[in-house]
Amino acid sequence: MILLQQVISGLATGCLYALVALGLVLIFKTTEVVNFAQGEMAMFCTFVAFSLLVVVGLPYWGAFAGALAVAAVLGILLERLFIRPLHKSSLLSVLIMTIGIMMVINGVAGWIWGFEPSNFPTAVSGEPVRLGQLVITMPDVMNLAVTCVIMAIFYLVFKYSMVGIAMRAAAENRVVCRLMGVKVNKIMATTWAIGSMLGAVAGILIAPVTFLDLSMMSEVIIKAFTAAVLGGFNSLPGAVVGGLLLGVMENLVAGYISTELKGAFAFALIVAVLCIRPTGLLGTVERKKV
Amino acid sequence: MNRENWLRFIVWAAVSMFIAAVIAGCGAASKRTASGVTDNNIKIGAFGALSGPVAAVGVPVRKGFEAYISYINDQGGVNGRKLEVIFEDDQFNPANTLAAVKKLVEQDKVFAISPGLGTPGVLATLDYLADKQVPFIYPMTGASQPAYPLKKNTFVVQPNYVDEAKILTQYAADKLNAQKVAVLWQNSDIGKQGLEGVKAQLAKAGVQLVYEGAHDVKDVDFSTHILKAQEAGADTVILYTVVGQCAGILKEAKKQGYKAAFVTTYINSDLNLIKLAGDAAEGLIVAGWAAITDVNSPDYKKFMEIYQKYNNTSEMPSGYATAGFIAGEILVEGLKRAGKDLDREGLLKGLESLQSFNGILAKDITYTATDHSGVKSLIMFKIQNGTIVEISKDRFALKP
Amino acid sequence: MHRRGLLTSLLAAAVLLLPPQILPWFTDCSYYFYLIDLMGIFAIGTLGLGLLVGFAGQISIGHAAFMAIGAFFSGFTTLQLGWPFWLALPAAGLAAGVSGFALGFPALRLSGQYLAIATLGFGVAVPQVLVKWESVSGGFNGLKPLAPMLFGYKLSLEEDYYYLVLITLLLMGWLARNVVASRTGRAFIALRDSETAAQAMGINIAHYKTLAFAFSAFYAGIAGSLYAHLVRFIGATDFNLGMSVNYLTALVVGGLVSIPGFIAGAAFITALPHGVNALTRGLPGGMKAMAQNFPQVLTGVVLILVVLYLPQGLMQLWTGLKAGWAAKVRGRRGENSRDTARG
Amino acid sequence: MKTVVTLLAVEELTVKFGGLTAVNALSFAVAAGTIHGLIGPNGAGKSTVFNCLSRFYEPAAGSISFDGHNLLNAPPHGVVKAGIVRTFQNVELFRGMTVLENVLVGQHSTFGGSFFQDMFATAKARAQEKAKREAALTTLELLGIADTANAYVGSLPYGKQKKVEVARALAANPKLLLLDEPAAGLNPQETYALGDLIVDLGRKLGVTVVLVEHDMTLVMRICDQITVMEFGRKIASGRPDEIRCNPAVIKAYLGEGEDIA
Repeated sequence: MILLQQVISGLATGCLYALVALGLVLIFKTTEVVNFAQGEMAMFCTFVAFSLLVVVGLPYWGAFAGALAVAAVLGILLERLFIRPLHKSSLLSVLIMTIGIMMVINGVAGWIWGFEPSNFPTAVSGEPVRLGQLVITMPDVMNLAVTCVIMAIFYLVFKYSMVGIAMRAAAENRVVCRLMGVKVNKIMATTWAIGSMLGAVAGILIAPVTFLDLSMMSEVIIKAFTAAVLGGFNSLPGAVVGGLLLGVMENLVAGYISTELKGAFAFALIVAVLCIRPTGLLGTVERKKV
Repeated sequence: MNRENWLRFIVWAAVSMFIAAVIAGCGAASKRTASGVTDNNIKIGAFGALSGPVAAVGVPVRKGFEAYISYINDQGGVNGRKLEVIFEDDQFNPANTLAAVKKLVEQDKVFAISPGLGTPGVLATLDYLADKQVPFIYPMTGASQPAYPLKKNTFVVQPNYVDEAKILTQYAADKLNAQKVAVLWQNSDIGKQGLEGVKAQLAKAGVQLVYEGAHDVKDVDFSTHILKAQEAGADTVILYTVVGQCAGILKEAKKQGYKAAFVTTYINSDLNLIKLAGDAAEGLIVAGWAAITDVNSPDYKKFMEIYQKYNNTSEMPSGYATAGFIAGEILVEGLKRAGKDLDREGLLKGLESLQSFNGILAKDITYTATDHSGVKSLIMFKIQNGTIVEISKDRFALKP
Repeated sequence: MHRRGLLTSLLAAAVLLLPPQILPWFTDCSYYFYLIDLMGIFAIGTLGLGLLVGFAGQISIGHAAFMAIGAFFSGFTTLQLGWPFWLALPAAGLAAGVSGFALGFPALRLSGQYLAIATLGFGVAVPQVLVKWESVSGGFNGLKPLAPMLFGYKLSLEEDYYYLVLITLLLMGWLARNVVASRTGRAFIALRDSETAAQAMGINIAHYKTLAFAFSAFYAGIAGSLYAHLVRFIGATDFNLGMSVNYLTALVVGGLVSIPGFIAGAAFITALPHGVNALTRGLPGGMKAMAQNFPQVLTGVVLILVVLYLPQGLMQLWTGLKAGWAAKVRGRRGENSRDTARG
Repeated sequence: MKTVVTLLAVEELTVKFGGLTAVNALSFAVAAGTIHGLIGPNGAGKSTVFNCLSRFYEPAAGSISFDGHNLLNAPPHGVVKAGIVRTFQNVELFRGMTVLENVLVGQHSTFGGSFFQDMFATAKARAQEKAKREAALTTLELLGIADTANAYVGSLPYGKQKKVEVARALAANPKLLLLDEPAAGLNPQETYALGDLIVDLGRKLGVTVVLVEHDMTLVMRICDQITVMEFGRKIASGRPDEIRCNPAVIKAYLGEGEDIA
């Protein structure tokens, strides 16, 4: 029974990892950027949502929408101002760039919203669902639901919509895309907008649990990276699989081995997986032609 | 890289370093007053994390401390001297703390350090301050090193977590007639010492520890722990963690409908806990070592007034702010008692003369020449309809 | 050239060696020497990271972990096993080196983002394991290593420790320079620029990747040991990702492939927060909140600017200025000559 | 008619990528001291053969024996020691290094001494470094690009870069030199000069050459033997004059609309 409970709450947490990881992978796939700022971007947008709720007094979903809009703008701005100029430079310098962005966003957020944590309302409240000893809270259900919905949307968009196809193409080969008349820059911007919005959704779902403060994402983002690598950094389904897997695994390790070494075990798992599959569970290899 | 660059670099580095050092020389030479006291001014140094992840603690501490100091200055200061506070940010990194404290002591020539926030920073600077015989009032840590063995220059205020946990366990046994206790502890110095204290007291209190579970500093999922505590049939759960996670645990317990007595450390005697946990916090028993939680008491109103006036804000001060405030109270009291011709020896003597001193928030503070370990008794609070109320006026302590 | 070289090195020696002897006569400056010592120590770590990331092109985002290993190895052996510091220091380097070698193996199969995250995980895991391993690390109370003894003389003063750091730094810098200028260094760069071609030229990739990891970890270990005996308090959680990021920052600011750059970058990153705090001191209350995390924001901005405009790091500013100045001088000369010609 | 020593013998070589068979039961032999052309339309699998010879790809079947040894036992970095060095279709130079340093990397496998000798720059290590640098310079002179020794390869024109690659390969003083489309991107004059160079090198250094090339004029002019591939299969082999009038070959090329000189 405990096992099942742990699996379920593991899945709920895993969904949050998955959402952030999804954003990371999406951005990486199309723009080849390992985005360390993802977490702080999400944090920022969550604070925006909070201000809209508390200061402006919008209803929950209004604030939610507002935050998403801001997220999109933020994503586009960052891509345009800081990432696009680097499209030729090495993985390292891009990575460093995102670390720089991360520091700045975090600091600025501190200036705007201060350092003390505050409570963030949940989207849905109400009595938890009980199946025998099993307890599932509404927020957990919400997490699962949102993740599934987003996955579905992604699947459809990527499979059928023009934008999605263009994104996939851009991921494959930027130059050819340009020749084919795809507006690659536009695609890049869109990707960042979507990635940033995914982060915001995750942030808003996480905030009620971690409580809203500057470092709310600091741990989640690391987990998200782990999840992304676990699933394969260039595979969207991989991100989700990785996220859920990590969430569950952490809970089981905590439950049956040692809470203190949770992170260490997570790392061991990653190394193990990567040693067997260097590109993660669902990742694909790019063979360099010579 | 060829040899020429190499040499050029050495020169380049050396010159810049030399300049730095010379500036250092001048900088310090210009202000060589005797240990931070002039006829109308006393220089006080303080350190804590004002940026980085732990800023959420350091910033309110600073607000609380500086609010009280400005309040005193507006009343003419201490024995005609105004207090000047230099608060250094160490980002919770002991290497930075040591740098900051060295600067405060050697460059700024502060008279005393108060307060100093954060276990790593305190542990890294304790010996240095002892060597330099700089008074160190209120090292903000639950670690026991500052208190034992006695250091002539160091005055601990809040009880360390080991001692506190012993008291809490005893209290659970005596007043909540606990049989089976569970401890949910944060995987940090706080939790570790709390657990240690509980274990040490089990036998004396005649209770048994049926479950103990640790969570990481950033964990958000506590379902496992609640489940296991429930399974183990714990009737009392002692929480050794910080506000956010304490709230998370309480929510989880409510969610699973786990009925047990929840007891937690003074770290959580903080109105934010209610803000965060909402009705899940109802019935929680919180320890307090000072009158820092009963919002309706005149003392607290006075504190609020000062805090909000000097930070020109309307926000509710957090528990950390109260700690900063109390540091100010004790420091100032010590300075008062040290008298007009002030020196460090005098301050130490002054502090050692405190006999169950009661300030605005600081309560029952006693120091002697042989004991600088601060508060050893707790006030017990309960959370009822969204506020924290005292369970009884008299403080609870271990019988010797 | 040679005589100038000799002169400069003499001058350098004087400027490097004398201050700790002279300055204390005027003022109490151990704070500044403490900072300079820290700079030197982080410079050593950055040197190692530079060889790994800048030259061999292997990303490591968990480098502080190696420093932790060095620090705790040195702390444990000196405190618990009574080793002399002078044995513990190199041993700490080797211990870290071995762990770097070990990490090199998973690294063999990984590249780019996968390697980055794997090392990130390593950086997260090592402190956790150390904290849990209380018998070695002292848990959350950490260890309090002692100042090294030299022929019965205690190097507890920062001014004295400075010489230890300086000598180690110069030695490590010299070694790094030799490696970079050698066949090994070229193999590293070859790895970075094209693994395919490197292999085709007979470079054993596995060997050189693990070597790069081990060698740079060795540097971090030495830095860790020096750090432990300077600060004389080490807690496992202090060697966190923040520190690793600082290393990367120093590296980028120093320009990735310049040994003097590495050292300058480390000095810059160490000095930045203290400098900024000194400057923002005594701001009016309203601006305090700003001042608080200003160093962090500034560091971020510097990173962004460097990546955008200074691929060779801040040293590029320096060289750029020099070039510009030289050009100006030349320009002026030109004008003068024209004038004389006219007249 | 002197006796022919076979240096390289490829037997029944087969390479598969997933379902696709890139090279299908290919066999050919290269005699020591000759220049052997490996030609065929795009996608015929020429580069794949090279990648097998340099052990980047693992063949599904077949054997490669070089100088009497089974090459398939050697690791990718061991191929050079065995005596085979290659150049790349699209230049694979180390852009972070000067021309000279690139050539020095070519000599990598000829270096002796340990890492620690490098680290402490022992007299031995320094002497060796000096010697190798001189050797590298002579190689550069041989190719007539000594003047660019200290330039960064990125700053050189394409033709020069190709030469640097050849220099880097020769620096490892190989028995067998694999040239992957050396003339691609060169103008006719450059190509002609390159042709002479290759022949000349073959003679001077006694290097055997296998040449993958699209420029038929070049191939026909300098090769002693030619193997023609199409869709991973060998469709013809022989001396240039035989190949020139081989119907299968003509068909293959006319199919691609390329004409044979």
